Amino acid sequence: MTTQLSRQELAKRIASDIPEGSYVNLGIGAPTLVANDLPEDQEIILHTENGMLGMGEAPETARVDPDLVNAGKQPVTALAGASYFHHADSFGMMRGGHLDVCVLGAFQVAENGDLANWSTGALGAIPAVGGAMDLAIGAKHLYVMMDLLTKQGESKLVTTCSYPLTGLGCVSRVYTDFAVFDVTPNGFAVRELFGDNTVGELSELLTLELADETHAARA
Amino acid sequence: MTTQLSRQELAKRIASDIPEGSYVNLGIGAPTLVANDLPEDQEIILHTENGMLGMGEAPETARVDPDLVNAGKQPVTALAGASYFHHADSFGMMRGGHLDVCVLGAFQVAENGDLANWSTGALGAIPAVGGAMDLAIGAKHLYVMMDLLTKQGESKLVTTCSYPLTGLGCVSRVYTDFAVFDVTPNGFAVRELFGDNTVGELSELLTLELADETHAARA
Amino acid sequence: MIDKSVSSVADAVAGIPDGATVMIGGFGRAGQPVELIDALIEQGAGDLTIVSNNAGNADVGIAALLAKRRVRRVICSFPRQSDSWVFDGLYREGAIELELVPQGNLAERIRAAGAGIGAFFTPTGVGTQLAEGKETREIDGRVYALEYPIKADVALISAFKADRWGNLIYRETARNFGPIMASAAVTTVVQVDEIVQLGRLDPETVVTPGIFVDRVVALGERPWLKDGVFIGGVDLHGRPLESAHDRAEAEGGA
Amino acid sequence: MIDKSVSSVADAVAGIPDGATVMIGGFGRAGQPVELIDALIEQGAGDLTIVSNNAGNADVGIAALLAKRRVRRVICSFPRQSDSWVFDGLYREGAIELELVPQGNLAERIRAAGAGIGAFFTPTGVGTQLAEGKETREIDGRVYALEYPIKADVALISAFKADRWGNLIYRETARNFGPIMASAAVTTVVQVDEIVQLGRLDPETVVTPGIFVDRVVALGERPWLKDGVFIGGVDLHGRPLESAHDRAEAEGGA
Repeated sequence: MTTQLSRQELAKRIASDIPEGSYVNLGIGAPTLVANDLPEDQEIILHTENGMLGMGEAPETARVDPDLVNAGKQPVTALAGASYFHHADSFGMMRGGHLDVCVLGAFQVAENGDLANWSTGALGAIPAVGGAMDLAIGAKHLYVMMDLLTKQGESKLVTTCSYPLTGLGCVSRVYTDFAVFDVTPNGFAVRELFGDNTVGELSELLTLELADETHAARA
Repeated sequence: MTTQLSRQELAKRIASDIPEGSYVNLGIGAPTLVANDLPEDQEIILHTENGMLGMGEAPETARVDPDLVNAGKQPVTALAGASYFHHADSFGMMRGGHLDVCVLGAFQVAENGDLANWSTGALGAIPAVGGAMDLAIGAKHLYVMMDLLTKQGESKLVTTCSYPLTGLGCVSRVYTDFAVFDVTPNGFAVRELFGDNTVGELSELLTLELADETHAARA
Repeated sequence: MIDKSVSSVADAVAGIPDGATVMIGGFGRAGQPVELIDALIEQGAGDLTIVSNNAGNADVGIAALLAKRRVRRVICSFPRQSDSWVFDGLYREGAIELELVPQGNLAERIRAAGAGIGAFFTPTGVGTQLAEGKETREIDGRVYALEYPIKADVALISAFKADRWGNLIYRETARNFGPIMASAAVTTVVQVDEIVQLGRLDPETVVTPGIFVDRVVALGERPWLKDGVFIGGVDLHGRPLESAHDRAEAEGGA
Repeated sequence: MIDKSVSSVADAVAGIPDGATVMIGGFGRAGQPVELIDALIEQGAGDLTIVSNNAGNADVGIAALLAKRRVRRVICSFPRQSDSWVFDGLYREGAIELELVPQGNLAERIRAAGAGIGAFFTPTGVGTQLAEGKETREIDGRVYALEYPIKADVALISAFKADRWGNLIYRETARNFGPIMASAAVTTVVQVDEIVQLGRLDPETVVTPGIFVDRVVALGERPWLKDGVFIGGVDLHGRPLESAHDRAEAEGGA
């Protein structure tokens, strides 16, 4: 079991799962890579929680506009068809369940869909949450994009999160470098394996029971 | 005791109490007359709860705009400096206490400032409330404009309202054809008498204890 | 390509099932989606719950829908008007249920549904018949009543212009309930004068972002505008002031 | 005549007392009322509670206010940033209190204050440390936590243009917290590029009606615009890209 997708490959994989016409929020960090791989011949509308729908790519340096930034405070552009709104309206849009997909990074995802991605719980660290908890509950489908293992080789898919929670039972699907997992009422199900990985090997690696739904996903 | 102001005179009296720069909502019916007497050389901004600040007077017939109406669904115009907003924002503006003055009609006002103006409580009547309850609690100062007596000669200033309530303890002042009354922690106080009316006579007429604050108001 | 435009009012209201909760925008005539209501009548859905500020005037719009006995229940703030005889008759007959809600609570409950708020404490109505039985609480010295969101299966609204992504702008006080109802319904259907090219609506001035909109139908410029400029010459219902006689009557009635 | 314009930032922030709760708009640099914050520092008020999305960057704006130890307490969603060393130091030292609020709850609590809502049930944060001790309730199968409004004595915000009635329009994502903070403060102070003649702002496009605004100060056109048209040539902080060297650095850092 050796196959691991790169971040770029994984971003492309996620992009291919987002249907045309979707309203999508891409979290800060790796998830922003997904934007680059959205098919150019399809219209997918990006939301940024600081008050915009129809976000476009980064401008060239000489065209940076300090008034036009994304949630990561990086310069962006506006597509034809964009709209601006204030923070209460923007988070109402999320909380009200109007976004189709949100893609976030994570420290851990639990079998019941609990998400931990805002704090490592380290003593003395300055806490900061931003929109993480709102994003966690703010879309019809919450996709997590993350490495399957920590740098120390520990599984980030867990029975119960040990890190402070961001949201309860909110994750729909987890895209990792080894495989794609769905969160089901019975725990994690492998939806898709990359390369030569197998469900059995993954189950052993993660010490988690994994349902095999790779067949269903292909059907 | 014979002096009674006409509706027009009373409207003028109310208008003279509204300082320049005030944000004002004039309720449906007699209170709309106040608009005609606002001093032309002063700027007072009228709110209509169906979504506008900076409401102007009625247009001439050929310039009626079906998209531009007041809360009474009558045609109006927009002044330079006007703005439009949706119903949730408009009632948020009221509920949040941003209007300075609201002038409403009433069936009854009680000593504690309770207002009854939305329903006679008649059996079998079709109930309808509109914005009455929102207006009752939706301004820093709620002024009531009404005849002091019913057609049957009963006092509309009462110890306790017998009609269904619109709002609790919300009335600041009552402008009537006989006198102006303030609602105080100790009940009604006469703020201003019209013509040859006296506090004693009014108290007898209404069978209510009335404080005499006519001196204070003049000071 | 995203294209939310549909070519007819019939397509716009297709699929609304019996028993649906339908929000209908407008405050009096302003912003009332008259053509969509007519299409809903034609479409035939019944046993409806209608959420709207009023409960119909004369024999048109919501009143016509009520007259066909398609409506089981009305949630509104002001059903009783000088010409609300259709609602009045049904109500007296016991043939229609009414939930009467103060206008600002109605607006806030619709907004709460769109914004994912579970419930909220409002000062409006406290101590009155309309808050009887509701949970109350004193917060910071003031008493509030707890109110719950009003969601809908479908919203029928009228806006001024749209683009194919469903972004909307409104006109004057016809904006009223449109933006909040658009956010509170599973399916939002909009009638507009014109569907303009994508990018023609200034992103600063879009009032309802397209995310809240599902279907848009263009009906042509409203009669009191010409090439986007107000020309007037109509009464409050948008009917032309055709003759001097009409004008005199309208003046008498104003 | 109503005229909310004041002629200097000093006049704009005059009278803010020690102990005041001050909302400060902006999300990062976008919409941050930098000049008003500088004037507040100059003005001298202390023991402040600051409500803002962030808690300052580098040594400017909110960070400079914190560095002068004028702030007792911060209510925000995201204090920790790569360059938030001023806040970080004070926090570690125990010299500043922090109330950490999820960004959407922060926005909704500010909006609730402006709209007269006593409290509301939100799903955000439920089951997390940030909702510990809060009242929760299951409504319609979902669990919500009860959140209260955040009011302020003063709001300092940055908008694009105003008129003398205080009507405001914003620019792009610099709108962010401006409209809701304007509604939640007793006194709202606004810096804009330009105060235009009354009637020049289209009533359809006014975002913050003047009723929410008390003082407006005009500071001239922002450097990345010329005669109202975007020209660029600045970095994210609005500083000119003066040399090819700067440009290369900015590119490297983007």
